[in-house]
Amino acid sequence: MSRAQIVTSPAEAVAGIEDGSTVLVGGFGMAGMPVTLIDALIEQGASDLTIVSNNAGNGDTGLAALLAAGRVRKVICSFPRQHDSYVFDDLYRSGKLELEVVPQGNLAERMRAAGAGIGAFYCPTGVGTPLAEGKERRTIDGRDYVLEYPIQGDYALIGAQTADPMGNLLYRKTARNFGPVMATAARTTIVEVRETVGLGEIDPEAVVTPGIYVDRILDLSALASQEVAS
Amino acid sequence: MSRAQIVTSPAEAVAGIEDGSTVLVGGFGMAGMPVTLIDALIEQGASDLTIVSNNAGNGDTGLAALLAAGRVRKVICSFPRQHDSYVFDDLYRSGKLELEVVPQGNLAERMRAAGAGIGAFYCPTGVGTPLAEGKERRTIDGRDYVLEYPIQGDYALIGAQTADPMGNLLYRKTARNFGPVMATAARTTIVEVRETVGLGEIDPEAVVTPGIYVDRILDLSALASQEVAS
Amino acid sequence: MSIAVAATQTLEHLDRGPLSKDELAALVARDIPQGSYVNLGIGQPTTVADHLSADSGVVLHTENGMLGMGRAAQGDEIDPDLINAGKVPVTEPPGAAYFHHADSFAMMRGGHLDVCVLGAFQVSATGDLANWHTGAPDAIPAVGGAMDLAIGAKDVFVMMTLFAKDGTAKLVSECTYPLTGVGCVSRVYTDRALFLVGADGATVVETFGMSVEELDERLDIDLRTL
Amino acid sequence: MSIAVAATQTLEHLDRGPLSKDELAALVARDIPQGSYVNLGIGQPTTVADHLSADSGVVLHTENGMLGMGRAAQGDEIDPDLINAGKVPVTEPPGAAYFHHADSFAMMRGGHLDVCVLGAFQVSATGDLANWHTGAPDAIPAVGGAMDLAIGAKDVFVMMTLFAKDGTAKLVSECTYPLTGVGCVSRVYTDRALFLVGADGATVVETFGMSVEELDERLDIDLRTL
Repeated sequence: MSRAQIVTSPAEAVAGIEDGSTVLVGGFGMAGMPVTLIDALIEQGASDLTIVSNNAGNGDTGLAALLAAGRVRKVICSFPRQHDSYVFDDLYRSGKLELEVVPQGNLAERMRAAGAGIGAFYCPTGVGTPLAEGKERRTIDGRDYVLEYPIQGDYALIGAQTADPMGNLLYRKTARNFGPVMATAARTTIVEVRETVGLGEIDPEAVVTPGIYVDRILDLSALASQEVAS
Repeated sequence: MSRAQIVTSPAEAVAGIEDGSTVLVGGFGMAGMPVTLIDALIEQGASDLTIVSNNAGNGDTGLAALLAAGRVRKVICSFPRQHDSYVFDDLYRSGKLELEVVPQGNLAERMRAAGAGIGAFYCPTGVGTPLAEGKERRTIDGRDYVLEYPIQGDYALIGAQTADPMGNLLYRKTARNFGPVMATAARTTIVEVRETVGLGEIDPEAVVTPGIYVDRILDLSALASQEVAS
Repeated sequence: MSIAVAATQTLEHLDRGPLSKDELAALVARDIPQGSYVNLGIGQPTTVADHLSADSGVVLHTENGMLGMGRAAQGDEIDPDLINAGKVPVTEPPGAAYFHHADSFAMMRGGHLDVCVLGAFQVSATGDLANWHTGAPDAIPAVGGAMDLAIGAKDVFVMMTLFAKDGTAKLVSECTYPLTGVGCVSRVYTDRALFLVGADGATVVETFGMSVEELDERLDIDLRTL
Repeated sequence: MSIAVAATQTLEHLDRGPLSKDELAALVARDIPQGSYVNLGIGQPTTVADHLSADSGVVLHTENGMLGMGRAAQGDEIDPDLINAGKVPVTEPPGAAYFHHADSFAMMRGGHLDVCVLGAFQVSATGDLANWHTGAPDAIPAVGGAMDLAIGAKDVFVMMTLFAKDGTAKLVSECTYPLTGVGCVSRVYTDRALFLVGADGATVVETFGMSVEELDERLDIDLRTL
């Protein structure tokens, strides 16, 4: 029923993503960025999307290309402005894109809350700053907090290193970043991995994302073999 | 300054635990139970303690012995009553011990909140039950939640499998349980491990508790060698 | 509730007596969809595992930090570091994963498990569950993971006898025992009948050695049929 | 603030000019206690690492999920999967640990880091920090981890020039730029002086090429000395 499914094409991986969906997109800079899945999403054509990601695209590829294609209604991120975020910058300045800026740790914790069934949490980050304006505030044990709500995704697109047939995932170095959190926070989690291994080949002690959080797996190495073969 | 310190005796491991401290004690049943550290705490003599642990002691050893020695003022746990929890049962029934029963997941999440700097969180567990009586309640997006506060420890006593000189920890199978959470939630975390390994011998991808959460490490295998030698 | 019922009409099995414990466990197992993530509560619910075929692809969760839990360990397999929520030694099949308690209960509370099977003292027609405390004034309260399990899974199945030893019904209009969770149960599997419960009340799906009419007489709730 | 100041009396170094960037980084490094867990913000704070000796035992945290981060990677060491918060490739020394973003920011927000070193546009005498936004109406807001870093560490050190290019002081009675955090900074390291800041206001610890009296004239805050 909910067991992870190994898909054989990028199109199959992103099939069914509806217009208006909230899509969590992994990666910090290029590390962990699910480039193949983002390209497939552009191809797939879903529009009016809310994208939740740390950044808002670089250059003309990946998220920037998705933005440039006019598919995104709103971006929720911590750091949209970068030296090459011109696609985002133009859309934002011309009022074609809604932006919610969230401190990076709150972005992670709000997705964690969604995945963990927490209704809201009092967070000390941003108290007294413009980003806390209009938010409920409370003093607990002498410290000030603002109330933060979960960010739940309809879909998560993430990159990982290794998957097994149970959907258990390993990541690699700092490419781990948002992946494990987003995997818990979306109704459907779609992962591109660099390799798949056999059952029992991942050490149960070392699993970072247990398979219960993974719905579809696209094996990039298998894809590369297909391309060579065709 | 705050780097983990390898101690050579159980007495050194628990040195300085003050009367009135809140002590988080790992383990689920006997799995992950820091038996040597608990025995050392009994020897050390600190009293008027608040103990936070899943259970409240079995038979006459470990936590039960600490309770029997009259050192504990209050127990915060999810499941005190067991077939052999007679020490706890007697003390509780005779009014010598305060008890706060917390659903197991709330126990874990409240300690996680303490470690993660979260001031409080809205939790769906226990809504409408006697354990939510007197707690603040809120409906968020149509679901009911109660407000839960962090449980911060002065000390955590936990068991783990392996430590390296940085204090990074690995656990073994379901003996992991509360250890990683308690390590984050205490001002001073004291760990008994079955083995220590050299720097670089733990895979950075597989670290469960990063060394920043570990203050004192007691190597049970070194202890056993000492005993053989003496 | 997210699992649909296959039956289109209430079935009365009147050619037989009540279900045995083993038959009840088999009935629950029958209704767990292939590939589900499932938590089996301690005690009787644990026996459901014996009726899940190897090719069911069902993955068991134990709240003390493991997904893909194996069967009870025997002989040399017993490892004190590898136990289930009932503190019984279990095995580690290939593909398992370990995690800590906060992650384990986040998995549960976050609604990621498909089915949780629990025992009960009482269940109300609207799905309230009482299974942690008899309410006896001298009882030492102990909740464990019961309240987390009750509210976590997409479907919470209760398995119990329909009547207590004194003959009183355990499926009730309102629980008299202290609650574990409100409106959280979706199905009640008993030796006498299988019920759907929830906001719309109780519906009989199947009976065993008892007619719907007899059930209606012995239960103090409005019963519907499919 | 948890790190004590060694100096018992305010020192005026009048026989020299202001600190160079390199000297400033060395000064910050001098004050980081042995074995501390430290996060160095992107930009100038990163250069503090060059002044931490190998035997300092300082462990670097990067908020994108690593403890025990190594120096900048060079040549063949460059691995796109191994970067710091500034997206610069770094190395993995023995004893490092990786974790995900929620765990990384829990580590920070939970107060487990000893020191965080940040740049700033402005700092107030009471420790308010402004370092994420100039307040320009057409600027695209982008906060990254700045607000998390500001409130997370036991000690937050700011390093900056004391005066902006137009000569206005950046240590102020009240920040005019949008805040990153309130009362979060404990020390301000500048080319002209080192200050303690906090609820009690600003105290001059050391000056470089400027007397306390001159500082007092150029800053619009009450200055105390040790």
